[in-house]
Amino acid sequence: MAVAVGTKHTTYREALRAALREALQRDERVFLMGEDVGRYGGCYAVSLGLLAEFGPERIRDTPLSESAFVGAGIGAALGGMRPIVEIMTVNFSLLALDQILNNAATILHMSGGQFNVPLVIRMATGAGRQVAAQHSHSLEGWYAHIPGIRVLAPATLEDARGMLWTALLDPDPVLLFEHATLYNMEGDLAADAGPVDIDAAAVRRAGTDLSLITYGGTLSKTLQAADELASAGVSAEVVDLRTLRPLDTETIVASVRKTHRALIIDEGWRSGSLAAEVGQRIMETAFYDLDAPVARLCTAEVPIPYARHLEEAAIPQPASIAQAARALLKSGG
Amino acid sequence: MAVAVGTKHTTYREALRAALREALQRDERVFLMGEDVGRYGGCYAVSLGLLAEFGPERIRDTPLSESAFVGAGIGAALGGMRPIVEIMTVNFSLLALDQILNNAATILHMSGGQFNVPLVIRMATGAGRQVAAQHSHSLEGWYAHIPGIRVLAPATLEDARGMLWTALLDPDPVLLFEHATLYNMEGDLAADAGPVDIDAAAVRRAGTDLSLITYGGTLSKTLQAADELASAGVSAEVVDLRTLRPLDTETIVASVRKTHRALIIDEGWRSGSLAAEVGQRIMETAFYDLDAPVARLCTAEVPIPYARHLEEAAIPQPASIAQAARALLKSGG
Amino acid sequence: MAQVEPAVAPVEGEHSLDLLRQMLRIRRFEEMCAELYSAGKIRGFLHLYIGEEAVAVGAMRALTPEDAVVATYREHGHALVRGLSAAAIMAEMYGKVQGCSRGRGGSMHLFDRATRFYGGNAIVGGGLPIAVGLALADRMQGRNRVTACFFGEGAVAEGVFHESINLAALWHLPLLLCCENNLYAMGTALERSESETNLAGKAASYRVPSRAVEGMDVLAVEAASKDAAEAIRGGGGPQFLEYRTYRFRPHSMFDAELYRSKEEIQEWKKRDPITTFVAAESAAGRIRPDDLALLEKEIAAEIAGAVAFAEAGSWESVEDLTRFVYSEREG
Amino acid sequence: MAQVEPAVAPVEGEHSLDLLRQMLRIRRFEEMCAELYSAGKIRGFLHLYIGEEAVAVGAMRALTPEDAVVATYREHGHALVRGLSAAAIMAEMYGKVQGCSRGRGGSMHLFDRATRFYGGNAIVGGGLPIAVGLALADRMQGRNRVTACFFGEGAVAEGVFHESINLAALWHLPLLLCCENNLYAMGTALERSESETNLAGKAASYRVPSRAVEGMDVLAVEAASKDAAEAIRGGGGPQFLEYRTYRFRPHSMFDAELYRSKEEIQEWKKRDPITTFVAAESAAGRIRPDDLALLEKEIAAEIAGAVAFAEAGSWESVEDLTRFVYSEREG
Ligand SMILES: Cc1ncc(C[n+]2csc(CCOP(=O)(O)OP(=O)(O)O)c2C)c(N)n1
Ligand SMILES: Cc1ncc(C[n+]2csc(CCOP(=O)(O)OP(=O)(O)O)c2C)c(N)n1
Ligand SMILES: [Mg+2]
Ligand SMILES: [Mg+2]
Repeated sequence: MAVAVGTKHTTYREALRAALREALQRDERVFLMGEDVGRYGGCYAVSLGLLAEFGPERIRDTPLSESAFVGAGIGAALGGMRPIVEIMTVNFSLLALDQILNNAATILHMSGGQFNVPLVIRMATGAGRQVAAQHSHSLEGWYAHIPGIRVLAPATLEDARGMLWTALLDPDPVLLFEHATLYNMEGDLAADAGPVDIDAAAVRRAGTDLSLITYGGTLSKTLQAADELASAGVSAEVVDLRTLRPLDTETIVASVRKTHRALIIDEGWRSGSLAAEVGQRIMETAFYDLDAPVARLCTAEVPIPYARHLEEAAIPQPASIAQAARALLKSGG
Repeated sequence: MAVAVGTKHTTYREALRAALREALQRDERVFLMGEDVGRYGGCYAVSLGLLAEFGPERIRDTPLSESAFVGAGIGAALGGMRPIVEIMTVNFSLLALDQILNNAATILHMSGGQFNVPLVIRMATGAGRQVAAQHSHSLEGWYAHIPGIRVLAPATLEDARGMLWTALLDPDPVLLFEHATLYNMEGDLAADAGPVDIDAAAVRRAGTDLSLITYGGTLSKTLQAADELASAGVSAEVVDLRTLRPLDTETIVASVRKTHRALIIDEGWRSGSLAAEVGQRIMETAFYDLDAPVARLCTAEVPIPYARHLEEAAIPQPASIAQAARALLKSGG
Repeated sequence: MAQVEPAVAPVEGEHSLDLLRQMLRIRRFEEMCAELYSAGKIRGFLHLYIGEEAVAVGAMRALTPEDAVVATYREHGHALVRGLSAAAIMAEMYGKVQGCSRGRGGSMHLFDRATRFYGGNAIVGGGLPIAVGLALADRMQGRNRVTACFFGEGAVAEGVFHESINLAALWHLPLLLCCENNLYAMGTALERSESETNLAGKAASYRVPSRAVEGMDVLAVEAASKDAAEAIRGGGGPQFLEYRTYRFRPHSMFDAELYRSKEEIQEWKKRDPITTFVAAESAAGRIRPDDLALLEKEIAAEIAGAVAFAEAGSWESVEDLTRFVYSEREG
Repeated sequence: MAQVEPAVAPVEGEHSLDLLRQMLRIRRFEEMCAELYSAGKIRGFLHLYIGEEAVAVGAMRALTPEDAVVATYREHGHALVRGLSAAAIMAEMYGKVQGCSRGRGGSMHLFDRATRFYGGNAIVGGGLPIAVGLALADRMQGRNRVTACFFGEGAVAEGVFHESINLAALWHLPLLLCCENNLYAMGTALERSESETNLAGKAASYRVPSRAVEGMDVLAVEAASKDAAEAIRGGGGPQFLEYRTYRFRPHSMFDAELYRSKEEIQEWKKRDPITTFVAAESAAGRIRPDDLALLEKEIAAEIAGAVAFAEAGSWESVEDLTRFVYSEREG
């Protein structure tokens, strides 16, 4: 990582845009394709301005045809391009899941190693904006189940800025999940911020009493909870998974070996959640280091409701995270 | 459950067909819809002969349009029918996943309880027939993640015969996963076999040394492994999950409390598997009863290859199950 | 003329007044929604139908209470005209338990069992196969009912449109496909979305009788929709109507409208379905000088009542969050 | 005439012999596959192309080595004609590591980088958007190449067909859509799958130049395919060809063929693309009496060699099971 040569105030959205611009400038094989990425400026305004800069061939608006334009991204990657396909949200990505699983993730192995698919797919995920049950899913855990792809969840300005280029250098499909509540996140970013590794989880806050393991949209909530716990004298370590597939088990387990207690916070539904995988891995790897069973705080198993108070009650919040952490500290020996 | 009044030799396929015939006879709102369920007789010959008996309106062949005919099943259910939709295999169900998740599973809650969807969807799942990477997925674990639906995995003749009618009595969507290697499974079935409960897991073999927890296509393999273990003096209990959502945690945990060791066998890919959920639940509920970390034996994280020896190596087998069981017995205190 | 008029006016006038009343109800209701959105009373996504009122108003007149309606996330107008109360809709947008979906759906997911209003679907094209299934259920149960499915022209690009219209045609189902062609899908103009922009022609390629209709003219919409519904009730199978209309407002409250010019919008506003209708009907004497004022008064009262109802409404208890994930069983 | 013939025969005769050779290679290769399936040497699903040979043989002649091919699970013929060796294909069906996909794909997933053969896709319609993307890549990189995508008529019902052909037309891509209409999708006859059974007409509704071609006549297929490919290379955008053909064998080895009559099959067999071609070309003197026997001998040897190669092949080591889930990086 570069040494900071001054910083500039920016947002998650701008960091993503800077990453897109850099990629389009560095490699002419790169192009962005998706619904309303061009004239509209992107449904979350991430690609705003790029059409004017790079033109309609490389900032390519598509019809509402998720299956075809994702599949076309696979074909274009096979044909030597470096497509970045934007799916507006993970909810709509289900329409393209056949292409992602049965083709993008499979062709390299099924062809005996002949055809790799250097495709990057970006999509928004998550709840928190009162857009109700068909626009609030957190299904990145499903994608983390698929062999043949890599799954990333940038939760910081650095990762929003840096993960894309590294993903484009990957010879295989990489999916980026951008939590929709993060686009307006502000902060300072090193002026020379650039590509980051996409292999390792990151300890965002060091602690000794328990490990809070999370990713994406719940990282900032978890850090808030850690602050709250700190003011009560509890030292919580916060681990940001960053890469949901392959999981960096080493970093996770190293933290748990230190704290002996782990709480996983995951905005996905509880049953069959990514949190279950992380918990099971901790048990498999560090069972005898645990002072208490690994705990989970996930989203209630309901379609996300529109009403604000119900939505807030459905998904993890700083208060519920802190509460679950305190309960975990009480449990076990 | 009825008392056996004699038995008859049958197959899993015939048991499913008998269940379909019973449903079509008992309730005229019931109809079967899917690709080649009629004239072809069903891609696995499950519905063979039903077209002649019930006619093309109720044994309804569809075009290759998974999204539309599954969605039409949802609409027909809303309209007062009791559709049974057959999707040839879980691999193709991805094309209909948007309809299943965003509509079938969601409309009741999202409409404030006004519109329930009494829909049954059947599909084949699993590997073991050398049909390679696009026809061998075990994705039922994904479906078990979805609130609003029930997920069943009949692994015995009784369940193949009995789960369908109970599913049809359910006011909400129920998915049935039939492992493709089971259709030819033979055995004796009570002549008066009928509907069975779809709430509880079943202990298929009682044991004291460890719990082997599985479902669907790997149940018989697991029972074989249990036999092998028995001949080596190991008493393995075998639990058949039967219902993948909602999971019957009670039965699972009761077994583990008795044996203090659990191995979960799951034909799904390891990361993000249903096995992870079962393991995490055991940890959450019975951590202090465990003599060793809960272990998993899952399918290798690869697209399933065609070559027989590679496919066999990729998925759980009696020998690998027994081996994992022995390793689990050695581990821990 | 002057002598004839009184004789005809009551009936004819009633009809005109009714069309106007419904269009105005939508317009004023949504103007209020926009205000309430700025005031933070309504949240999430809000898609306004303003400019397109003639479509929902004209099309709904072809339906009976037994018929079914499937709509999109831009469905306030359809819900209002179909018979959901402004109060129940407004309460829904407030997120109150008195809302038509208990406050769980919000603007995009209005549902109502009583009027067979099957939502409020926010996956583009997602309502189409459901409508096919509703029509199939009627056909299989021998009920002579029509299912009307509303969707935007953008949905035509989705594979599920293709699959659904083929299924409806193949099975000869009583389905009225109501395509609201407002020329844009968010910021994507039709010509950037379809190689063939004649949508009625596209639909005809499935052997579905299809027509393009002047969607800013409520009378034209009503007439075409009634013809189509009649043909369906006569056993003629599905029908497709392309209503040519225009969205006066941004796609949602987040849209900067970079993809179309102010001039284009102004041009279309000259064809405002309400003002043009008022002008024509007034000229024909079917709308009297004071009718409009009376209507406005009546509607303002209705909307004020709806807002009051929503304001007075209560939040669903958090304990009920998990209710209706599955049906509640007796015992 | 008699004098003229020798002069022309060499060239014309070569062309005819070549077409015949390719059709016979497919026929004999697949007859052998069927035997080997019964013998348990080939497993899984096996979809035979027998009866449809004229389509792959005629269509491939419109392509250059730089062009790309995307096919379905019924692709042995396409792979053979495209230039994959019978040995590599047979070894693949045996599951041997010497197979064109290392034995991992089997019959349904033949791949070959050298000939730009992108599989072997077993999800009906699944190859279409990939072909669109390959064509897009050529367009964006200024390469004048054609991508040919083969699919059955059953795939036309899938939403992805609709999305893909629209995208290709909208973006004017160099894509040759080769629809193999053999009248059935497994057991589902076209008229039970499509409200409009004129598939070329359907395709035209996307503004894609389309033609129905006599698919049992290899010369007609070749001519139509060359015309279409030429138009594409000329910058004319995508083209759609409906090849009318028939599958002589069951859908797969599990098919009881309850959905069609023996008579129907017999009727179609009278139009066998090979026997009819041999008859016509012999009458025209372009195929000589002993040509056929010589070809059969040559092909029998090729196939025997392929089987020997497959038999002698080795199994991929189980340690390599996880190779190529991800690309292998240097260092
Ligand atoms: C499958 C899917 N893709 C994308 C979206 C995001 N989206 C919501 S509305 C919309 C535009 C739809 O346009 P159209 O169908 O013409 O309806 P209109 O909004 O113009 O009434 C888009 C792209 C979605 N909701 N669903
Ligand atoms: C999406 C999907 N649905 C169903 C199947 C099962 N299936 C395999 S081949 C086939 C028939 C396809 O018919 P067609 O497209 O006409 O090709 P043909 O087999 O006649 O060459 C079906 C239904 C599949 N492979 N993929
Ligand atoms: Mg529109
Ligand atoms: Mg066919």
